Amino acid sequence: ACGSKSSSSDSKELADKQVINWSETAELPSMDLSTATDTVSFNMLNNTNEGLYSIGKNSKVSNALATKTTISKDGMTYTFNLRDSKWSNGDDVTAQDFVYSWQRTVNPKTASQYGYLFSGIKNYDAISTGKMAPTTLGVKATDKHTLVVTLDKKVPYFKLLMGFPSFYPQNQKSVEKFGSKYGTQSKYMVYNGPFVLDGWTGTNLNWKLKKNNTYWDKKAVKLTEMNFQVSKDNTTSYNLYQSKKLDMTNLSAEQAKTLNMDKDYITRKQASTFYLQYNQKNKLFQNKKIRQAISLVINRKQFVDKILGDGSTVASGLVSTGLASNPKTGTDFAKESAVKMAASTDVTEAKKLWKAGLKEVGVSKASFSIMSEDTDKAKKTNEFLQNAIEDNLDGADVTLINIPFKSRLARSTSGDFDIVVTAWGADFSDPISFLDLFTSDNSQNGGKWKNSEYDALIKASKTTDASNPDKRWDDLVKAEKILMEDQGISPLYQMSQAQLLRSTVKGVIYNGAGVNYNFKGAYVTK
Amino acid sequence: MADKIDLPVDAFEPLDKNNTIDNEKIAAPSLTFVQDAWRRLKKNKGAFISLWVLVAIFILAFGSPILAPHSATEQNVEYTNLPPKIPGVPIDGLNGKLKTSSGEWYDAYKQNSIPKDKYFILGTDVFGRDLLSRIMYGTKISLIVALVAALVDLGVGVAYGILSGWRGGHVDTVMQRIIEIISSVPNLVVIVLMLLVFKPGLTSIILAIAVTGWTTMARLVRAQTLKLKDQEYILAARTLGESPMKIAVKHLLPNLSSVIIIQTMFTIPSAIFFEAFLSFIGIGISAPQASLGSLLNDGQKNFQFLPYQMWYPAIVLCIIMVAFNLLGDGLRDAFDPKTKE
Amino acid sequence: MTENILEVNHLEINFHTYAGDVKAIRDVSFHLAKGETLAIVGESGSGKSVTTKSLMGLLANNAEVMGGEILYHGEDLLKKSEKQMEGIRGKDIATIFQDPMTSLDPTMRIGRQIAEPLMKHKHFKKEKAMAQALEILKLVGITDAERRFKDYPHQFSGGQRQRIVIAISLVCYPEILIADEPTTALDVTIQAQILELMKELQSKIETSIIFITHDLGVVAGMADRVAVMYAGRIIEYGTVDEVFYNPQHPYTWGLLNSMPTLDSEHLYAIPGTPPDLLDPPKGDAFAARNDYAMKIDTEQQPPFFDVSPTHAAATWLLHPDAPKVTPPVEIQRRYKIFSEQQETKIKANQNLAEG
Amino acid sequence: MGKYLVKRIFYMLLTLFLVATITFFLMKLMPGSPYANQQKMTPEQLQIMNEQYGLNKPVWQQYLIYLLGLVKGDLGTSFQYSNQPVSYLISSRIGPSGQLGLQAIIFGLVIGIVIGAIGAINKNTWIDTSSTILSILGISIPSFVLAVLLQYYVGLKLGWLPIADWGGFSYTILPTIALGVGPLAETARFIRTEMVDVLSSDYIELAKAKGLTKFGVVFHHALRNSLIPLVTLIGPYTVALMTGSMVVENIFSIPGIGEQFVKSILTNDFPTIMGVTMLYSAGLVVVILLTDIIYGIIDPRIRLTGRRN
Amino acid sequence: MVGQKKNKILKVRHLKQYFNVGKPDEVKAIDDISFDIYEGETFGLVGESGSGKTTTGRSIINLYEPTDGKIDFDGVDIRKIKSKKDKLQFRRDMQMIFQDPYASLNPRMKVKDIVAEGIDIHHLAANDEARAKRVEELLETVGLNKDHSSRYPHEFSGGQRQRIGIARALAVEPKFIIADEPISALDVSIQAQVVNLLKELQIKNKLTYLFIAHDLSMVKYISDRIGVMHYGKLLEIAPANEIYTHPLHDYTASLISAVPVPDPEFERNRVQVPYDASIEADGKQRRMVEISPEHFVLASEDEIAMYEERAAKALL
Ligand SMILES: Nc1ncnc2c1ncn2[C@@H]1O[C@H](COP(=O)(O)OP(=O)(O)OP(=O)(O)O)[C@@H](O)[C@H]1O
Ligand SMILES: Nc1ncnc2c1ncn2[C@@H]1O[C@H](COP(=O)(O)OP(=O)(O)OP(=O)(O)O)[C@@H](O)[C@H]1O
Ligand SMILES: [Mg+2]
Ligand SMILES: [Mg+2]
Repeated sequence: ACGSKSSSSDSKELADKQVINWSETAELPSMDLSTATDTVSFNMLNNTNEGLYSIGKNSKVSNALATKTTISKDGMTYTFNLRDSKWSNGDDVTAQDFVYSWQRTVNPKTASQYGYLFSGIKNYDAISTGKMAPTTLGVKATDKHTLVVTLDKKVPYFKLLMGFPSFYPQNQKSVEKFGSKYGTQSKYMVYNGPFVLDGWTGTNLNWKLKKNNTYWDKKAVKLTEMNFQVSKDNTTSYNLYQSKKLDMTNLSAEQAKTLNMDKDYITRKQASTFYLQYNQKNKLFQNKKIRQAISLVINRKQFVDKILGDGSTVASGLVSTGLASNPKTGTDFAKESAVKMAASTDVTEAKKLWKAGLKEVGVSKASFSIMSEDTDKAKKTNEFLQNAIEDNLDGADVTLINIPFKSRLARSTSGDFDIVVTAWGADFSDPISFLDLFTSDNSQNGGKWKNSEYDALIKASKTTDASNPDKRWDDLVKAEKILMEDQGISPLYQMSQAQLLRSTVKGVIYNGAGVNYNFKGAYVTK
Repeated sequence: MADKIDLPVDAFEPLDKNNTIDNEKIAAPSLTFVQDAWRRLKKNKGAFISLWVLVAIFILAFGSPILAPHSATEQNVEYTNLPPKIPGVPIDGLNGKLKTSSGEWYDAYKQNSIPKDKYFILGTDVFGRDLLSRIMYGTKISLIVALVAALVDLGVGVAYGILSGWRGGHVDTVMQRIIEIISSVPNLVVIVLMLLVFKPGLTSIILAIAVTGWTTMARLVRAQTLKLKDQEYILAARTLGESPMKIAVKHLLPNLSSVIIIQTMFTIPSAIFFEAFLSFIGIGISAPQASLGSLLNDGQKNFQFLPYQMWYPAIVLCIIMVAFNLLGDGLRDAFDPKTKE
Repeated sequence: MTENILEVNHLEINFHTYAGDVKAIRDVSFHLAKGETLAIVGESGSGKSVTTKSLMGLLANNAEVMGGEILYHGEDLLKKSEKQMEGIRGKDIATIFQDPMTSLDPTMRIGRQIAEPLMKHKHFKKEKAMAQALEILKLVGITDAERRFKDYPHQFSGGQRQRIVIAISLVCYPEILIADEPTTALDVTIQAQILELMKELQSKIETSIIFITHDLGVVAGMADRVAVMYAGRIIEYGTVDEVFYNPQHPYTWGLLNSMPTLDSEHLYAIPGTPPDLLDPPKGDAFAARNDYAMKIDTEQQPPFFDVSPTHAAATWLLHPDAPKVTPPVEIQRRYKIFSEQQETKIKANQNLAEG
Repeated sequence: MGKYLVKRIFYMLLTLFLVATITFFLMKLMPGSPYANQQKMTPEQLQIMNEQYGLNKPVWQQYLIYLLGLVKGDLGTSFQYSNQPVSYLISSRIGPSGQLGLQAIIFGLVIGIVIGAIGAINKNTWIDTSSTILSILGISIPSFVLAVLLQYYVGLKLGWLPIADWGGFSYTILPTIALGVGPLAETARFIRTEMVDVLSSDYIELAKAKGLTKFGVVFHHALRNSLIPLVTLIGPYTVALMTGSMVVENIFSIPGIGEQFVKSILTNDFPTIMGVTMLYSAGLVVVILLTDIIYGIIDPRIRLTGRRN
Repeated sequence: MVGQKKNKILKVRHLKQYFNVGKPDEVKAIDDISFDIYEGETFGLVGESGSGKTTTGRSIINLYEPTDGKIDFDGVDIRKIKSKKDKLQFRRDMQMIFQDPYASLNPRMKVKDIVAEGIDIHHLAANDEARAKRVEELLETVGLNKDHSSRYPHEFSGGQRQRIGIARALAVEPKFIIADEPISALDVSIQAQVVNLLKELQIKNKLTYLFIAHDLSMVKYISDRIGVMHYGKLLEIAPANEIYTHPLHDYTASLISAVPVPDPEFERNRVQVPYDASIEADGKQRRMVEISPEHFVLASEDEIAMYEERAAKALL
């Protein structure tokens, strides 16, 4: 589903030099998995460390350090058996390393920004607010190779979480030895994954992943080295790609449009949806017809093809495609929950609804703003929306606000907007990471769209139906349909990252949600 | 030798004193200071041409609602990213053809099946908007940014500089420290704050530039005021009992005018530039408005594929910059009484 | 008289300006003999500096020599290349400028500034040049010269600076020294010292001096011969006694007359202002300010009328047909001195002849 | 001299203190939190984080804590790089920026002086006009456009120099040019104006009258005197360049401070904003003092105590 | 001319004017000088460059705040003038003509506005017409014509500019004019024009002058009494003729001996009297002593006898 050519590899002859030169768009800020926050960090952590499971193609969970998992009947206790493996400093990886790591992460003193992922594990909520000690977290090492995790409430996507770096083990000896320097440079770090990090000074723009010779599954690792080069400018990295200094480059929309016929061109679909959020405090947007009218004038197809042109696709709903599929039928969640009206284009209908809506609200003209970030894409989106709305809906007067991400966030959370264009990316491949957003009390629900039925369904999916995958699925599908039918939000598009990837590079695993890249099995052909 | 000259009889009649030429008469026509400067400016070809170029650019920019061939904001998705096409010009790059990355030219109009009679002189952008109209519009915005910023800058900087220089002593020391502090705070910090605190857009940008931009002007004016305040004509005004306020207005300002005008000439392009930089980091003018800076920034990203989207705004920006700078130079010379040639 | 080392003939110089051509020098001729001091007097803007700058080949860019020649040892300086002129400047012809405050490079030690011409023209090594520079610095009377040799110009007073400028100009023992208002910016006391020094040095080094000033008092003390300039022309020249005691041009009269004397109750003032050289008048440029102007003065330029072999003036008053006029009282007083002088001279000659 | 220096240093510290204060309070106006993952954190979690970082304390307390840290040389830890002290971030990033800035200023100065001097010597001729136009063009092209052009044509098409990245000297050439063209152009214009003035001064006339060659006059007399005023201009310019240019660093993938700074501003990384601001201000005040001292050294007319105008 | 009964229009007592007090570059521009100026006379002030002449003039007209000392004008201590009206009156009564004819006129103002500035400030003209008429009169007084009123200063020669400056000072009908080297920047042939004009005006308008110059011959010509300044101190005050013919102080003698005279015969025989300034810094207490009537010299107690002897010799 990722549409990546690399995955459809036919085994050619391996090249002599198993080296890939990879492009990054941002620095590597941290290798401390308790405090890391960004995709680069998580990618590096994911490739230099390993947890209980690893996430494979299409978010398939497979055993990594865990050899066997036993789940209690009530689904509240997980017991993992661990394999023999070693840290790069020669220590054994033990169950205690997990316990230490998790306790460290949830400790409020650590100030982890991903701590919330632990929600559901016993006592987490109390620990995070300092009411209980981190040692009371529901995780125990009963022996060197046995890890027992106890939950407060059911977490249906628990296994997926275990593939996320926040749940990886940490070597207590090293953490304590390096102290405040831990994870700030490649030398202040130990590894238990397929690669070790090299040449990272904490703030530089080049570093390497080198094959880890103490890794338990080193046979499976074909690359000897992987070079990372940060180039924040797509033109620069494209130039480097052309001069063969890089084997992969991310493409800007313009580049993508011109290069989409290139044999190296691929797109990486991300579990990230852009949508319009309406502020329900505004009389105008309390009116469903108005919301619908606005949604209906947006020609999403035209937008993604002609304006964005980077492989992004029309979003039919909130939950991105390729994220989850029906446990029974295997149908994609997005497809199953799609509400046609919510994301299609019908200008005549829109005009009708608009007129009716305005009448209901009791105004003849509507001026409002659309807020978004200050990136190129966001600006283009805004411009396109403005044009579409003003052109088609009489009496609509749209002002555009493009502000830096941080300000936009502050304003959307405090509800200081009319319409905001927001993106949401999933941390793990489960619809709930999207659908949670629009429960009445979610802090991200700055538009304050409310629907009690929706709230109930989400709650059910977490409680009563948590251990019943089918029912849970239905709950979530229903919830999304409610949201869409009411046009609580208007989905725009699902983001894709266009890339050029040298055709000799194979075996790179990409996932749209959570950690993006897994290089363990990557290799270079001749 | 001289004796041989034949002279009229009455040659040695004494001249009637009353008939003599008024020897205190000034032969040159009475020119005002400005006229004189204007005359000198006209002699400076570069500056003079620049002046007219700027006049033309101003007319085109501010007349863009009438003069622009297309709307600057209306999108037309069928026409996206079309290269320049001028009917009858068979030069590649101006005839609707684009170069692929492999170096061949292809007709982008044909490929997008654009009607035969439809053409865009400078091409179109990603929304299918006419680039020429966008540039005219963007020039207008850039000029507004520059002009308003310059005006605010003038008001604050000049007043501040005069006050600081005139009062001297501790007042001056304190005021100079303040300037030092303001210029020690990186102006990006100030600008981002402005954009955050006020509504983003033209006003904020202008405000932000104005808040930080006036220090140079203040410094210059202060230095000049220090020089002027010991000039004897200022002392003369003081001995006549003129009030400081009047001295500032009647004596200082007119004599500072050249410094001020020249500095303004340099403020304008730097304001345009700064806006361009803001566009580069994404906090410039807000869409769908355009400035030369934002056009340039958009074009720059596309440069390898759609070079015209960068070149044309760049050329216009360069012309404006060169013109303002040449005019500034010319004005400096024209206003300097020392320049005789 | 001895040989003329410099002869300027019919020099004409224009400046191109935006307002038109300034005819700064209009047919100027004079000569300079070895060892003598020629003073050029005239009011501001009369073309004194332009004349001398043309001798150095240092005219401004917008200047154009319209005609004439400047013969230095019989060779026309106007025809020399820039390279050749560089060899002459500072070595054969040197200058002292008006303002000692601005004539020295503020960022270079004065020793070096004095030594520069030696290194350039005599190709002295630095040490030797410096040694000689120090000598000349002592010569111009800077006390404690060794210690001050390495000082910067701003550490010297105006008078001292002018001495340094003189040292620079004399360091190569030039044949001709052009002093363009060398003391105008100085106090009378210091001026007197500097003038004394110049006279002293002149006798030691045996240079010829062209001395430019508008101060007639200074001229009286310095010059052997005097040329009076007005509006780009020389209007009278002669020996210092001839010009001071037997002046013929009404402008010279005016100048001498406007100096206060011990007992003058009312000062004479030349009325009006000098003409605009953009459009010089047709006849005598002084006519408009001349109390003795005649009709012809407004129509035709007066040629030089010889008064004596060494003395001539360009005024129609000397024309044989011109009416005799009574010059101002002060001039008459001077005439009296002149005739007394002549008498004593004749007497002396007679005595000589007799004895 | 000693007393003067003490006074100056006192003023410098005062300026720095005020800058620190102003910036600190300005930053408190910035909306939003500094956390990268703010979007996904619950309000309770945000609360906890704020507590951890002391951001929920009253502003004056935060201010005092910050000042105390500053006095101890502790600039705090960056929010973009967890656990990375801002001082480390700055020190590891300032190298490339500083080197580039220095190279750019030297490049700009040397070429600028030559172009400016040539223009002044040949005042009002076509040489002058072309040197003027050249220098004006230099300030007329935004550095990002120039950088892109250089990278594409010299780096990629001609392949003469590295496209980007930070390695040996060859990697610095293109960014140096992109960065140095601005100062080059300004220097050239400045020197031209200044030298035209100097060339019409009496001491130049006297130097010519000594028989010095054109070159001798310009090199030994005019140049130094025209350079003096440039010193004031160059100081702040150098600081600005050495504290990095986001544009050039971005385009040429240089691990410099400028780009970090812009990013820190856009992501509310308060400690880094403060750190870089303080670095910049400190650089500026030190450079201003230095230029005053250097000024006195190269221009003997100005004693340290004297004021210049 | 000098009469005992004459009214002292200006009394300067122990005037000190220091600049940059307390700083390393402190300058004692005027160091304790005292003198009087009688109504209707011209008091000449001579001295070399930097001796403090300009500073004296500017202190008197209250452009500087004196460091110490007292200046009485018309019997009133000028530092005690407080009311706005009196201040304005003072500004009318005392005027100044400046040294530099190029720097003393605002290059951006028309001549008529320059001349009328005082008229405007003191509301001396009822309406525009009266103002224009007054300007014309003033221009005529200084020998310029009314066409000149709409011109700019740069169109005038130095002498003409100086006359404009004089017209500006005259516009407020002052009693007392400080002329700070009004002629030293002018050409010889023009100097006489200005001096004559000043003399004429003095008679016509009953003016008192403080005439500052370094050109002794011109000062002697115009002044009734002359003061000689050196290094911020007044060394000698005497009637003009007296100081010229019988200078008492060595400095004065030296100064006079240095004045060039446009007479070759005289110049050939001139001997310059040298002066050793170091005696001024010998630390002795000195005060102004009246050696002969109206002839004051700055002398220490032990020098008085010497000066008296000199004066006596001169009388012979
Ligand atoms: N570079 C120039 N451009 C235009 N006109 C010039 C230039 N140099 C001199 N002149 C004009 O030539 C004339 C003669 O000038 P010059 O400097 O020789 O006068 P001067 O007799 O030396 O006067 P001063 O006593 O003021 O030095 C003046 O009218 C002056 O304005
Ligand atoms: N504002 C000032 N600040 C500091 N020093 C000053 C100031 N004004 C004058 N001086 C100094 O005071 C001294 C006397 O100056 P003043 O101008 O009174 O002399 P002067 O006799 O008028 O000289 P000149 O003949 O050159 O005009 C000089 O050493 C001068 O440098
Ligand atoms: Mg001259
Ligand atoms: Mg003075």
